[in-house]
Amino acid sequence: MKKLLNDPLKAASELVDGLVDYYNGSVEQVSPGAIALTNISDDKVALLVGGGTGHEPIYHGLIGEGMADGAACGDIFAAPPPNVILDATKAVNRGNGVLYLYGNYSGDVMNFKIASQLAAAEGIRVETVLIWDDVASAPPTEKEKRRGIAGLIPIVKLAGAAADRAENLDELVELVTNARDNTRSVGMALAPGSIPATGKPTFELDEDSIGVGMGIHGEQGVGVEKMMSADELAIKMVDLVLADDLPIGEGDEVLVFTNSLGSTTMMECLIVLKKVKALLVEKGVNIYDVLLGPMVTCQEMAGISLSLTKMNDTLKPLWDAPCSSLGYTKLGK
Amino acid sequence: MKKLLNDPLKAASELVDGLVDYYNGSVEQVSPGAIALTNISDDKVALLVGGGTGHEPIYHGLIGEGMADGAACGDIFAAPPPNVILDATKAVNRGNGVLYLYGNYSGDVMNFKIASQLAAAEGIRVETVLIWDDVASAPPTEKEKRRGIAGLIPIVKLAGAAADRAENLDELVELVTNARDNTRSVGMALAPGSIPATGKPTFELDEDSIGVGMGIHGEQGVGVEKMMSADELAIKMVDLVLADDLPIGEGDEVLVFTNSLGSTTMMECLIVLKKVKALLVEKGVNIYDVLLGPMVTCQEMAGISLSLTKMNDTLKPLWDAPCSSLGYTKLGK
Amino acid sequence: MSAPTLDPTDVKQMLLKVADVIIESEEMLSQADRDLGDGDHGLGMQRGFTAAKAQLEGLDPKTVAEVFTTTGMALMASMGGASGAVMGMLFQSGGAALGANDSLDADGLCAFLQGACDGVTNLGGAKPGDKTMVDALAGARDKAEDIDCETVSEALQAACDGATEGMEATKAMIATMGRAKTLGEKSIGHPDPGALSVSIIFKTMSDYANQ
Amino acid sequence: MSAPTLDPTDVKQMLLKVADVIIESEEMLSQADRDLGDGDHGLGMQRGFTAAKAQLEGLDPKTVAEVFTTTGMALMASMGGASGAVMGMLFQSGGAALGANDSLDADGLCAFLQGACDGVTNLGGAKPGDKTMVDALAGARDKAEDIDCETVSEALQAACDGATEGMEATKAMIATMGRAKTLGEKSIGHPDPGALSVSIIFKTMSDYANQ
Ligand SMILES: Nc1ncnc2c1ncn2[C@@H]1O[C@H](COP(=O)(O)OP(=O)(O)O)[C@@H](O)[C@H]1O
Ligand SMILES: Nc1ncnc2c1ncn2[C@@H]1O[C@H](COP(=O)(O)OP(=O)(O)O)[C@@H](O)[C@H]1O
Ligand SMILES: [Mg+2]
Ligand SMILES: [Mg+2]
Ligand SMILES: [Mg+2]
Ligand SMILES: [Mg+2]
Repeated sequence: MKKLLNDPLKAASELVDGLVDYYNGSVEQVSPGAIALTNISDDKVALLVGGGTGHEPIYHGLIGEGMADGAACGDIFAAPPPNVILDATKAVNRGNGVLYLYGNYSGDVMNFKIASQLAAAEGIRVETVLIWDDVASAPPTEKEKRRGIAGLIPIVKLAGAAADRAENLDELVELVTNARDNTRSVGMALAPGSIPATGKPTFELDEDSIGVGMGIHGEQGVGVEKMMSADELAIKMVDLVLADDLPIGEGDEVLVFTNSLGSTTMMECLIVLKKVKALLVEKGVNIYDVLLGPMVTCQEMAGISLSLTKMNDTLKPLWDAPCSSLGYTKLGK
Repeated sequence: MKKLLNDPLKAASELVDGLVDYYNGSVEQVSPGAIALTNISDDKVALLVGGGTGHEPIYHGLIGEGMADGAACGDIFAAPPPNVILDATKAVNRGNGVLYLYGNYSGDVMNFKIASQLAAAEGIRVETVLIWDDVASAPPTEKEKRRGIAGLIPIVKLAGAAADRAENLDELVELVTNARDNTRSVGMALAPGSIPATGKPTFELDEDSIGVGMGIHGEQGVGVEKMMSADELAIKMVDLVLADDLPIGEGDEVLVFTNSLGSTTMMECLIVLKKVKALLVEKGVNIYDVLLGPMVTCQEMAGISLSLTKMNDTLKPLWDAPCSSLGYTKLGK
Repeated sequence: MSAPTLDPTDVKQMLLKVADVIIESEEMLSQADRDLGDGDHGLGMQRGFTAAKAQLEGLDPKTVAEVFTTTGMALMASMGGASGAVMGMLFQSGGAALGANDSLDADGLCAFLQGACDGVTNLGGAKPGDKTMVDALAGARDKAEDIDCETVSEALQAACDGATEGMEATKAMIATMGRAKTLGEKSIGHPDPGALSVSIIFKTMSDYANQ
Repeated sequence: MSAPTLDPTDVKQMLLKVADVIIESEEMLSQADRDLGDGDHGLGMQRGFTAAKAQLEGLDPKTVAEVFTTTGMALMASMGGASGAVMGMLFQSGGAALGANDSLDADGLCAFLQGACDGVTNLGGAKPGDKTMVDALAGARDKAEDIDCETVSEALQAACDGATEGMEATKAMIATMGRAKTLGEKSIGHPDPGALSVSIIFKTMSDYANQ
């Protein structure tokens, strides 16, 4: 596995430096791994994201205008330590509190939990919304056991717009919870990515198998099946998402997102999208907007995920607002 | 090689269908492979791009607001036939002529040449600007032999903004030529992509080698070298671009674009960007803006390219204009 | 049969035969393009001649030219790629050089070959020696002109020999044209895929006329 | 030596030894995490104990607690990941339970272990049987409490035995916690990497006190 690295053990810190370079003045690194926008307005309720690196453009590539205000970056695939989260929290806080928004993984939950205690001790009000969109990771009755996967793109985008409008932290929590609760995803793994430090694969999967519902690090899903066609896979993903507890049917409007886990090409995402759209339209579901591409990745992992966000009158104006970031940019409607 | 396909021989046509689905109403397919925006204004000088599919998001993923008006899509890695180009030409033409803007590959040049004769026969005025940014493909004295690679992203973006402003086709040609002549790129290949129809690799390269200046299909560059670190590779790319005939130095302003050829991760692009930026800043070059990610790809090919566009007073307002497309979106400044 | 001339229906049958042989050669042509290029030449030719076959089958030709230009248009419209343009042009400009003749004789074949060469050269700028299909096509033209043929069958045999020699000669050349054809020295030893196609086309035509 | 108590400097030396052994075990711990998780556990522990070592080396400890909490803070701040939180918490809450004592005796170790268990369980919600480091940690606590030890050396030996048993027991369990730990049945047969780390930590502490 050839990788463009200098010191594999410094990959995380170098990529965060590079990210600050990418933002070319609009982002600063307040301490190693803690980054924040430079122009957060004084009355803002702040939005902080974070998690392990190596999944670019998430999470830290989602900061920007109309997106998150800052991010706490961990090592490769590892949750950021509490002090990094605290530093980022202080950098984005404008006295109106900070919302922590991140994927539901035990490492992240524990580190953010400690950080919120530290923040509280410094008089900063912090609330948390966990992203748990992966329907294949636990039954609907146990949402708090579900992983956060590609749904975090629409959720962070909606949250970013919400943070620009919210009067206070409670209102922001409510808006973001609305976005989170209306988003469902499922992923299909075709081949592992590699661990930058060692070059070893992140998991194992037979050459003729697909991990149905498998997580982005290779976590167990709902089963392993034989390799299938793009259409069959689209059917399976739509079925799994629509079978969940969020009713999506005739007349409903959804955001559709076909995410590449890394090396799966846009060509393949487009072919899958074609079938997904046909299936939804057949059911009378309206497509409000479409997202596509490698946004929630695990190095050069092959695979795809489908996320649906059911729109409502609260979410629509949030979605229609412009935003800009490395990971996702959209013009206003 | 697992790929999400239905019929490998229909990949191109299915992906174009999926692309129209992605655009969700703002793009139509006027005949197989010929796509156009649905809301081109009546007085517009039109911009048409095109080329083989399989390199998504280029070329057809670059249509949209402030970008190209339409695209002619060929089969996988194959230039579109003249009739597809003609159909797309007719769909975008508003009576003010059409600019063809595409990469300098003999298949594309020949098919677009025939199409422009057919268009002329139907009374449509067509002009052409060839993209030939790859400094490793021929000496500066033989630009017309150079390939078009990742530089086409900034060039098409600038051209899209120019097409919104140009009074006539001649003015558009002049603006786009300005963008093209101020853009230089070089690519580094690490591993081949695969041909969707056969699953075979697009070229061969030793496990410990890098193709320096190699083209996106594996075309010969300036040599094959031993695998190197991200920093060494960044130095090599900056040296190759700065050694070319476009003077870039102290006080100049550039767009910097680190493009992934497919499976090379954003992590790696960021690490390379960090060094590229340091090298440019050291030379007193100012970074006007940064682009990063997989935009000119060849399936899951591994590798990276660097493109620099030297800004001037004509190009700056074009760059600062907002644009939206699958491949590249930016808010206005 | 060793026909002195071919009427439009013969030419149609001959080109249908060419289509079949090219379609069968997909794997071989793709392999040749894998050695030198991006590996899709056989697929493109297969796509083109499948389309050409469909067009030809429905055609009731009055002139010889019509059969060639119909083939050329079908290739041009369906193939794409470098070869779509050059193969389409070969048959279109070759056909256009034949006027309204209702039979193909030895002189007609020479006119076809000259027209084809001019059209392709004009379009793509490749000259003999550049390691393209032009080497095979110009080889066919030169040989058919050199030998003073009496019958179209003889002329086709000469064109076949010339195309084969031209194709063989590409093995020793360094590629300078085409999308993925810049392997430089590494291209030596492999025939150009487009030249291989042209040699198969004329071999099949000659076999048809001389069967 | 088979010390009845350890003074702050002994504890510092003991933890420096722990740091060295953990750093040396990087490959083994990463392999364990490759079998069950995302393969980075050894790297995280190495990073954490390298940071802890640097902090400890500069420390002139007045209390035993200080040595443990310094270690805990260093792990917490440098590691990240699930293990950064739980390993950091182990040493921090364990240390916090020791008050201002200037020596560590058998009772102190039991208090440390109880504090560590409470802190980690509170933070991450894992209970014994979930196939995490809690199995090893609770094993250490239970064994050290069960046996009525007179000296800290004996207590550390008991903690080591209990941690090892707890770690061994994780092999038969199905993982339910942690990032990449949802292999289900497939996780059977492999020890939990965090439990492995905890067993190494107490084994090294026991070896130090009983050398
Ligand atoms: N400029 C040119 N003139 C004549 N023939 C050309 C030219 N460029 C390419 N060719 C022919 O096209 C062939 C390649 O065709 P093909 O593989 O189908 O297209 P592509 O190169 O677009 O993949 C080459 O083998 C060569 O014979
Ligand atoms: N909720 C939890 N409570 C206690 N220990 C946990 C918990 N979650 C994970 N762990 C421990 O963390 C270890 C994994 O650590 P590591 O691989 O470094 O972190 P990550 O899982 O973030 O990659 C597991 O082996 C387990 O012992
Ligand atoms: Mg991890
Ligand atoms: Mg091709
Ligand atoms: Mg080819
Ligand atoms: Mg781990």
